[in-house]
Amino acid sequence: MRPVYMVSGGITKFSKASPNKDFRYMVKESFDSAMADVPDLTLDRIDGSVASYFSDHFTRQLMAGIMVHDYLGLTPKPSRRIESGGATGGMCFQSAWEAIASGRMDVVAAFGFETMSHVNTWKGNEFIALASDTNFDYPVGGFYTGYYAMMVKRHMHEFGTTVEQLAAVSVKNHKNAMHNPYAQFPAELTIQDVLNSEMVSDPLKRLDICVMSDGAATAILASEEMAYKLTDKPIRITGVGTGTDAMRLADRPSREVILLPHENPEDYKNLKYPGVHSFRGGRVAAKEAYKMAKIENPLEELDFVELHDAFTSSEIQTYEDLGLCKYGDGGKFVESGAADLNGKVPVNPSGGLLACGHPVGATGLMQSVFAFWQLQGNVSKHFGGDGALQLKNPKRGLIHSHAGTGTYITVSIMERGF
Amino acid sequence: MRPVYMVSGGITKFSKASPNKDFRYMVKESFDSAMADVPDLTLDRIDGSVASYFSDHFTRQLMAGIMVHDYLGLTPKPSRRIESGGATGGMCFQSAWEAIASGRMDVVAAFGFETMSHVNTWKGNEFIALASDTNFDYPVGGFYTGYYAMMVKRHMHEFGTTVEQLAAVSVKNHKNAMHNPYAQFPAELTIQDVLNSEMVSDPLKRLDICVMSDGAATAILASEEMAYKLTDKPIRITGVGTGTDAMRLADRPSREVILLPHENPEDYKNLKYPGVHSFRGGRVAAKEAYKMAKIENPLEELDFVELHDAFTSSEIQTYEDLGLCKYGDGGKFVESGAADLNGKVPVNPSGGLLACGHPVGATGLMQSVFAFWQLQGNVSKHFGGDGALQLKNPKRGLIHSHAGTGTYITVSIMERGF
Amino acid sequence: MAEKNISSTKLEEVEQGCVLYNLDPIIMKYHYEVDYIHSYAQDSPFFAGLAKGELKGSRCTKCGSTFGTPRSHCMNCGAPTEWMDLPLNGKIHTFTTCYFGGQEFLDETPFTLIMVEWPGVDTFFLSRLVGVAPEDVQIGMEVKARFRRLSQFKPTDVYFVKADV
Amino acid sequence: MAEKNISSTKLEEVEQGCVLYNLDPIIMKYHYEVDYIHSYAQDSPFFAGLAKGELKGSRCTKCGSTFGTPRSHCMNCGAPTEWMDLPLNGKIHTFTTCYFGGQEFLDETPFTLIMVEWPGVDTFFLSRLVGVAPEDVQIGMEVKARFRRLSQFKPTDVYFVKADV
Ligand SMILES: [Zn+2]
Ligand SMILES: [Zn+2]
Repeated sequence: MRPVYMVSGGITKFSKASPNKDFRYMVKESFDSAMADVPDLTLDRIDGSVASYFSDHFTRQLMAGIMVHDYLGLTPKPSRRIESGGATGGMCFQSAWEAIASGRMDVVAAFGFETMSHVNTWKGNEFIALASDTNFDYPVGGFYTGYYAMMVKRHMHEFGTTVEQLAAVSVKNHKNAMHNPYAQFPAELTIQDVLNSEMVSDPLKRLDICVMSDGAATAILASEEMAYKLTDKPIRITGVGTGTDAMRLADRPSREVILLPHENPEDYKNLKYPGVHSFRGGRVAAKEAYKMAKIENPLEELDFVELHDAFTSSEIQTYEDLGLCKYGDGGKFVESGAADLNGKVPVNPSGGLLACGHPVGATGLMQSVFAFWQLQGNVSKHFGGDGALQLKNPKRGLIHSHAGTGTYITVSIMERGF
Repeated sequence: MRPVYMVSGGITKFSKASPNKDFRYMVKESFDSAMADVPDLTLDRIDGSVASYFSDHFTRQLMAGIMVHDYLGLTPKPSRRIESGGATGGMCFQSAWEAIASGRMDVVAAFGFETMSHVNTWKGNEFIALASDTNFDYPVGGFYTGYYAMMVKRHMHEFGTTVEQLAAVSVKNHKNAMHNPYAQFPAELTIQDVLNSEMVSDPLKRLDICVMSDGAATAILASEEMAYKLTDKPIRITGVGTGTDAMRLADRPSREVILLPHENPEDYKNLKYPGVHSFRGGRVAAKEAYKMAKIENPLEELDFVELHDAFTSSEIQTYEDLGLCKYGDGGKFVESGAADLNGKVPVNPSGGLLACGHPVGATGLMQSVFAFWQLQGNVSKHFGGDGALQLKNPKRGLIHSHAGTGTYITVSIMERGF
Repeated sequence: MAEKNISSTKLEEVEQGCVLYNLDPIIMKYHYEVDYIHSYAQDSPFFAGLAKGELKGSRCTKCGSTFGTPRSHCMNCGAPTEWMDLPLNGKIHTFTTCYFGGQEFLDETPFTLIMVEWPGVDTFFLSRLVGVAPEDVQIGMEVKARFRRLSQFKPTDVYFVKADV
Repeated sequence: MAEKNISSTKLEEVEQGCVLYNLDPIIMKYHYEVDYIHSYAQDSPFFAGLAKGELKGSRCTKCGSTFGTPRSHCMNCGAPTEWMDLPLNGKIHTFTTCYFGGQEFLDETPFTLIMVEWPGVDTFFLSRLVGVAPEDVQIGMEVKARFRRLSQFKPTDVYFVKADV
């Protein structure tokens, strides 16, 4: 497998609306900022691009991917669009990885965006719900928060997870974002603030749920030869993994837990898996990525994680899928402080989707950019001099992107290459 | 670069509407037919899939890709969706190629579909037109046939191409389809029939234009080791190439012709290129694919071509992009019979989009299946005993997929691996 | 096609369709409508069943897997399934009450969604629970199916109530 | 949020939204509507220009490329562009007359589309030609811009007629 590196990244500040810049311009901004960080990287050195956005509906434009590629001045080079629901950004990153690993290209720009401000929030929720089975699921409830609420209800029933534990995720992530100038919604919150926020879909409240955003992000990937030519701080992508699950929550099977190397079958003797309480696709994605990156015990071998916390519940469920703790122990994991900025494995040091926002097609790439800056050790430089979120000498991070109820999930491992 | 092979393919009969089978079921039918051709290929041997469909609008469903992957029984394995307008099928094929060439997967199912019958033809045309710039192009005319008509008008002006030459493409392709049981619209036509058909957008008439369809197709790709394990007639994919161009026709630049190895700059001394008369993306795609497949003179080294003839004009323009003849000579090329079933290089022996139909996400994969059967030499077996379209001992074929006005174009080269 | 006066050199002045919100930048309202012709295709018997007060799932003809929401092919082995009648009584596997929702369903809030489970059926069924206060819903609660009298050929033609009502 | 009688165990019977075309398979009409809030963002000055009878293109501040349809960044070198006034007279680079079209424009057929070219401008502009019979349109024909009196903030606020009209 040909080694693949990330050599630069850029993001726009995510915001509720961006009426002065359309999707093309927003991506261009993130792209230019990535290009500016690598002076030797000129337009002619880019071999192609991969575009990431979720929905024609949000964009009010079909084939928006080529319009951005065109706007960036990349025609007539190769490009293609990736769509995989909420995991679109992470999948775009892996598609760019494949383009290079296959030997076909040497430098690829992976860019993503979403402009969710063109419709009101409830219409936006309707669009997202149209990404559930329109024969069986959409007409019954048509609301993804409702689907996630049912999942965590079962998680609470199986494992005793509490609403306070959910709230702890919100508190942690919003607090981290206080030092991230790109974040849309930084906040100092208490558990009580979260519990007191408006109920959306029991047990998920306003502050358990990320908001809709406009935003864009770009990650530039390169082959080994080009990476070391372009930068003295390349970050190697040592593992990629993808998993999926049935579109309808109702169709999720009950089988045995898919085990990671450090786990034992006895840990899960009576657990029906995944049912609706866990994301099997996340476990499969982690397993593939860990194998490729030669990770045996993720908790010991990862220095930080940027994961898809569209809901506080998903973060807790994802700790378990990633093997940071046993299935069922996710609530206790966050409660213990293990996921804190100074914990055993900081999770969402950037503030995550909850605090940064979630412009769908950009989100997974935003994670790669934050992880990239962490590993390069220059968070402070990119955060206007505020280095509070810079971890001490991190060597290896994990990024995780996730589509509706875990239908598509990607995990990628990034490591210092210098 | 790790060698990649195609080991099987399947298609549904394309039709105007398929009310008894939804998109999931249609793909399943094409998938099962591909699986049935390779008895050793069981579900558990497939490592992942790539989904291809054009538009959420046609499907009335977002994230339809995962629903098919799920329906095929492929969860929790990796999957992702590719979208690149009319070239979506060809791009899906190349994404599956990358997944294997990168070393990440060994057997990948590339499947595609479109169900265009859920709206009337003019609404369908409107959807397709929403894949042109919705600020500047859609509101002025909103009609892709109009855009192609302007392109060929300029082609006629620059090179003297005639409406009779356009009609000759339609006659050839519809006639070939007489022996293709999968074709939606086989017909014995005369040049005069085409010229007499209703004018849609001057100079393009009804019979110059493909119809909308429901349909699905599946191509199964594998690594070298798996390919020879699964079949004794694997077909190697020796080249892949992609090119792009500006979304707005108005933005197409005027530069020098991008030359293929067998061409001379003197051939095109006074030609402004591509302007609106040619598809620069097609030339770039061909150039990359030829380089990878080590093709120096396509006319001499290709045994047949399946290309994206959504319009008769595109077929003529594409002869030139692919270097089958000089820029400007496309009209004469079809007139000479060189593209006939028994010509120098049969083009669209299957009948092409004009006669087979164009269910967008399936189309590029359908081409790969027809090319696969040609190269395996078993057209007759798949066409109900009618071997009229089987070429004599073809060694190497080209497939070509194309999005609106040439925004995305893919070229892939397939060769006998036995 | 309407006859047009093609020799007029003025484009008709029209006023429809332009609602301006803002000038710098220019922000406009853009309205879009689609009428779909949607076929339930292979799932049609399920919806026809609802109109007759029947709840249908699927059983794999090869491996015997059973599905609480119909699918014409088995997700475990890929073989075709056959229709099977589901019990009208089941249990709540999980639930939520939605106080908000997508625009289309906003005016139906609050509503309670449940996953129905049946012993011996491998997967679940998504439906609405009616007539139980949110604080009284529980995992494991026994529920029974009710059918709309006026079929709309939608999955909401069936809904569930507490079994002992 | 409307008050609901949550203790009722019957779902309201409603009749809206169900048009049935066929029963075997079940084929239904499904209507969908969206209202977009669309910003022309960086392209706004172009549309504001049309309302004032001006036609604006772009010029690259770095390499000098010129664009007959505006773009805020250069497609050749990636640098920002500045606005430039385009001549109101130009020539037809290519054209077609559409006798059919997407549903939204069907009742405007036949209409003639042209690409306008200007000497010294590197790219073109898509517009409609009005007042010339389809058989009389020619590549190279001189045309001039006209503007709607009632601006709709759409690219059709400008159209072209024969230059000597
Ligand atoms: Zn089975
Ligand atoms: Zn420039």
